[in-house]
Amino acid sequence: MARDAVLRVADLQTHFFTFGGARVVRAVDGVSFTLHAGETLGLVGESGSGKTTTCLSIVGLLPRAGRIVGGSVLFEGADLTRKSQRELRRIRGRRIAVILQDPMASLNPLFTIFRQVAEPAFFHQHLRGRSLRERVQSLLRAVRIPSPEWRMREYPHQMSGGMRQRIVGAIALAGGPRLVIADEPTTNLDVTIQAQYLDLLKDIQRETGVALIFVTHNLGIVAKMCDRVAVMYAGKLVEQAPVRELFDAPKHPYTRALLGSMPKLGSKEPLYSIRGHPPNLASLPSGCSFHPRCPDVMPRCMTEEPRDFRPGDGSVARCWLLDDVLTRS
Amino acid sequence: MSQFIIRRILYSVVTLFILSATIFLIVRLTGDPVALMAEASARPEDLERIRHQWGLDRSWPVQYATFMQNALTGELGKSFNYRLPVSELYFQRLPNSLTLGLAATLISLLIGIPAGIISAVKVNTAWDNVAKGVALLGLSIPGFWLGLVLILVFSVWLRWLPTSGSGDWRHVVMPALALGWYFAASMLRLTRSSMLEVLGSEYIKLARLKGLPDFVVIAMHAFKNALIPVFTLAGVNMVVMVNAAVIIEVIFAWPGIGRLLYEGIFQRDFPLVQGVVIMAGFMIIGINLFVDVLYAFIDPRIRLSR
Amino acid sequence: MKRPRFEASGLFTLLAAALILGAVASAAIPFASPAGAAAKGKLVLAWHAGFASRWLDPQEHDGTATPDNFFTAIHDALIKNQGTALYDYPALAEHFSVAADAKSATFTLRKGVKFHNGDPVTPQDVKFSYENYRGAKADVFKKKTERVEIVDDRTIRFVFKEPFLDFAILFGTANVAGPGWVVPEKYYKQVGADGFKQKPIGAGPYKLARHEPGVRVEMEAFDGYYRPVNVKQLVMISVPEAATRVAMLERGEADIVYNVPGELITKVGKLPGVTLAPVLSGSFFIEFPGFQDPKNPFHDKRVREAVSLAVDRRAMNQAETAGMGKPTGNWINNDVQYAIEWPEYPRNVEKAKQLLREAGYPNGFDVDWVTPLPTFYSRGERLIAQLREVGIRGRLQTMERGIYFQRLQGGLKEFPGTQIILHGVRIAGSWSFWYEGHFKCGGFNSRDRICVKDLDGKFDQYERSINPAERKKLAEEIQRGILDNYYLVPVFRHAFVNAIGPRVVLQKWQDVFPTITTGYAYPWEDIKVKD
Amino acid sequence: MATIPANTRLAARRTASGWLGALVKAAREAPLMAVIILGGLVLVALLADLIAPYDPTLPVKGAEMFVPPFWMEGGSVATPLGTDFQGRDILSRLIYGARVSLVVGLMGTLVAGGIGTAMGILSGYVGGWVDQIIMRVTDAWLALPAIVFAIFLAAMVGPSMWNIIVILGAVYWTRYARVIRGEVLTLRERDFVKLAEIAGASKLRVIKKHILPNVMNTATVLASLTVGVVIIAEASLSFLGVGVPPPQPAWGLMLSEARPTLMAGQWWLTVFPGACILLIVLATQLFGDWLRVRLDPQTRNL
Repeated sequence: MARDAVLRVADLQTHFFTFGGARVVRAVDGVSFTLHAGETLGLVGESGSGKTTTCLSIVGLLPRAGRIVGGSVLFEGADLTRKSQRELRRIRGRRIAVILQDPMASLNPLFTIFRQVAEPAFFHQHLRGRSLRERVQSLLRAVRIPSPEWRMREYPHQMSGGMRQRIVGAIALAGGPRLVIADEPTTNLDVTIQAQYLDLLKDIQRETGVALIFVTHNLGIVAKMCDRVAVMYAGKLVEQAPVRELFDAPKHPYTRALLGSMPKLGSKEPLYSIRGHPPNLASLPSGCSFHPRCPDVMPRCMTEEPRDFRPGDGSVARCWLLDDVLTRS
Repeated sequence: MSQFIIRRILYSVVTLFILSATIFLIVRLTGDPVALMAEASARPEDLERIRHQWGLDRSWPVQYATFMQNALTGELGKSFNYRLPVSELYFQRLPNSLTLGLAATLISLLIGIPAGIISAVKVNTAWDNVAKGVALLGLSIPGFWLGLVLILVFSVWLRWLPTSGSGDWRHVVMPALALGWYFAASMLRLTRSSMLEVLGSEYIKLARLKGLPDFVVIAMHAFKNALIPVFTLAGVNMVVMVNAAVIIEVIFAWPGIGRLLYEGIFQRDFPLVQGVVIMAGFMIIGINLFVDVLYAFIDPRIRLSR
Repeated sequence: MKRPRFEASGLFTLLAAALILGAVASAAIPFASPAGAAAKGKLVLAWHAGFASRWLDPQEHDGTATPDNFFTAIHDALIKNQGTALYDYPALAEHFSVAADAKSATFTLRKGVKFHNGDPVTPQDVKFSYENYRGAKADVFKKKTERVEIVDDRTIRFVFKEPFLDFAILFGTANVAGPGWVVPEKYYKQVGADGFKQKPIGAGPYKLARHEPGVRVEMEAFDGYYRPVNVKQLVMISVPEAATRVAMLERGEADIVYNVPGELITKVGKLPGVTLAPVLSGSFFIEFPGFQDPKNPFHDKRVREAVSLAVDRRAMNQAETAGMGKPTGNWINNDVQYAIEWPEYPRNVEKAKQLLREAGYPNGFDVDWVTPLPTFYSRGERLIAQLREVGIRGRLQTMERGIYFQRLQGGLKEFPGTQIILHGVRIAGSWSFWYEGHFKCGGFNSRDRICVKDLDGKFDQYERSINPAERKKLAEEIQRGILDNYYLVPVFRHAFVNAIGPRVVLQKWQDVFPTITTGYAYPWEDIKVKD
Repeated sequence: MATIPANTRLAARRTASGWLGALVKAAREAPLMAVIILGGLVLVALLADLIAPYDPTLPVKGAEMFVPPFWMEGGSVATPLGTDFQGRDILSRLIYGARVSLVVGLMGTLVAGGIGTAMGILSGYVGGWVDQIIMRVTDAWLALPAIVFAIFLAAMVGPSMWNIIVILGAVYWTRYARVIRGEVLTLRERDFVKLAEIAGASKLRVIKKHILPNVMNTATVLASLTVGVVIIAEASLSFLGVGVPPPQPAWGLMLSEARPTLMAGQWWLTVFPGACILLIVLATQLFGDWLRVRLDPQTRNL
């Protein structure tokens, strides 16, 4: 690819140890993908598939019981999993920023907007006084907040959900990041605000050339926002492809099922719903984790874990079906 | 804001009315003061003389009416025992009680809050367990036992501190510790749980994702939010410490309000008991108001909504 | 030794002032007061109770034992109880005489006696103090006094309507009544009764320096006093907790500690340089409320005697006051007028059981309640244990102090069924105050619980009689009547144990507690402190 | 939970640290310590008549006063923990004292909890002027000293253990009412309560069916914390002379009666009752902590 790779995740494994290590949950089990500047990767999957854990592993902020037990995260030529907390802190908020899901809770109710937006610039760029105020005002204008010099003196509870998510967006940009991870930023917004917010992210990406990981379970958004899509199931990356290929020719049965369960305008077909329920990550089924719910399940799926197959159109899928297709053609 | 103030004043009036009625009634039911005031070889007519002298021969409603009437004008009646206006006695002792109350509150805050924060941040580690142990100890030792042990160790054996009485700062140390220790434990527990809740919140996660140093995240973001319930408890504790420190005051011969009330009750000094309890009522209202104003100062959401 | 009078006229004070300035500038020698040995040093007294400001004003003496501490410190009386004198120690009055027919009493004031504010003590002050007095026994004085005559600038005569035989005792005993304690009329009227209680002025050895009501009273030696005052600063602090008082003693923060509790007597006794002062104090005795009713088991004299035989007075004394009290014969203390001596009652469990069998109670009987004087519950419990040995089974009833006194004044209806009261009291002055308060029908405490008609009759005769010999005979007859019939069963005189720290100068504890009619450490002026 | 940042590539490792952590974990899983102590105390209280060597209210025949515990010089095995200032056996008094303290602790909490919960629900759910009155009473009674109540009741009815229970209940119900009211205020807004009201349920039925069950776990957690407080309050009342009347053995009374001996070096007379109080309060607190986490994470902030 002409553009250089901003982030290269190779075989990332993150496990949770609870009850003194007796119970191990393999939340992320060998995830690999690459992200280039200006590119948007959609990370899709049901809740509990490991999407958020992957993001947290990248920035090194796992919950108490979480541990990265394998793989590497290369970012700007360094493996983040090797770095200490002190070093990671200089990267978080400055080189990598995160936008969280719930705008109502992401902002500290007791601090003014100015203070919360200014903090990354204050701590990372060491801006003070007038230059800091100007920086904050420019950020707020970038996220299209009207009359920023007034609004920045107000408090979070004086703003709507949409406005707050834009503030969170401004905070993300404050450090001048190369990579922004947006963890379902629009789930809590109502539809009209959602569309505005997505356009905003698109504009910002275009202006700053920042790489974007967009975590969602809404395939409609993926179609609109993302260049590439990665589908996760039970901690594994089951399929990864450019947006067009994924929607036109989904390779993995789970991806097909996801697309099938998306209501299309005007179509009368019954919605497809995947039978069974998501697997227990502490005791995954043998072989391919999806096999108990897979409509095209084969005996092989039950015993042998599939490996990645590259059918050649830029997509990668981890399913034995592809193995047959390849050999047949 | 004015609507808020009017409502608070109305509340205070009702609270004071209930308080004054209750204490007026209960004190009179504890017995007849004249029996205690008259000398061993008094005769019935002596009792009548004393009863008349203090207006105790009038019916209760009449006595209550005059009591409330005077109370409104700030005159709380004259103590049987001290023959001094109750307000004068009260304000003579108030500084001592406030010193002790503040010192004990300070101790409870200085021990309770930091320990609470540490045990919240380092939850389920050795620190947390030590803090929880200290909290349990605090809640299970009666104040007077701790007081006497302190006197025995620091005053009689080590001779560092004076045993009792009031004077310079050295007199306050032990009583404040004996009084504050119990409240430090409850402060610790509340701070810990309040901090745990705040540290689990999204905005703390975002603050960390901003790459802010741990100190800023905990001390600025988390602590300020955790402070609100802590202040409520501190406010209530403060009132209790000033007015109900009778046991510590008796042990350390501290000239506070608690002792004044304690002696007043046993000697059936009606005006004194009523006056001190009413003033305690005022103090509660004052501190509740102060805490509410503090809320508005800390939490912008409250400031605008009232 | 009479101290030289220092008649400071105007000129002389100016000269003295110049002298002081010169002295201070040169060698800072402490300015020796004109009197002999200058008062020096400080004495701290830790009290067991809070002070009531009304105790600083003898005009409203409440008849209890505690205010005499302050009267003897700040005020002075014409005659008072001091040392072994029960009531007639000459103080402000150089000498006094009671008329043969006891219808008048004449007092001559000491020359040059002054109040703390410099005003001289005049007969007019004495007259005012007497007529304005409204404390304990005020009605007795008013009823019996015709008028108060001021004979000359140093002599006062009290003229009575009828022979007033008890006048001297009532007038001169600090812990009974206060008309004899002289207050400055001009100042008293100027500040009013309540103002006086906050800043009292008297003619006593100490003048008030600082007063924290109920907590602390600081006094300084009054150099105009007619006797030498040794300690410069006298400080009284109220320390309700006994353990703290002992700690103060150990640490040298207090020089004299009132009321050391039973458990600590032995330990305090062993402290280096500390002397115990076990002052014989209140007398504890058993009362059988409503024993006149035939159905009441105590109606039978043999049962009452059995109770007396069952009580182990020595064990009670040893356990409660480390043996420093005195198992008593007579329930009336021997330091009051006409009190008779009575041998200690024997203890004989077998005879007690035998008496109970004769009275028809072979296996004893149940007593509804045994009620001790509040906070002395341990004595109640010991009495119950001792009575149980002879088959009298009782249960302890405790009450809060105020309620106890209220119940006593409520009379028999407050003590239904079979009850025992272990009461304790100390009254000074005359035996008749004991009888009138605690035995006579309608008395302040006894009310209708005892009511022995013939003895009450004799007592009325005693009250009416004006012949001292007849009164003495009647007094002894009545007391013997009570003790022979076991109407009351004396137990023991408990010791009000005080402790004296190493800084106080003394050979024996009686040097600091010389006054036999009280448990307190006055006269204050005589106490010396090592510097 | 607090986020401890992950560190570099690590093999799986135990999270708890050392034996202390394990102990706490065990205590947190099932309140072993609390159950043992409380169970033991209840057993001792029930079997007091059997296991106590002497009658607690009477001096031991032939025993001196202030006999030290048996392992100390002068002590005797007949009175293992020594005798008090009346020559009574301390061990027997502690055993019977367990009964009194448990009853005072539990019944006091029950009274306080009962009134408090009722008042809390009433003021929280019914609201309006009822709420105002109750809240004002709780404000007012915060200023009323417990001693006044104690003497008032002792005057009216004569001192007894039940007085103390009523008094402690009267003093501590206000703290209960405040917490329960806060709980009910949030519950009232919840959908299932709204739905019940819309479905035409009477206020009483809503309270019985919906409010009460939800409030119960907060009430029980608060109860476990209040038991300790009530027992210490009883000791304080005894100190002021208006507690459980002698000769009934109660730990609080034993402790306050023996306080001068602390100065006299006979430490055991105060240490044993003090330790028992410490034990029972410790057990109830631990039980409370376990209950709080077990029942409802929301009550964590109690």
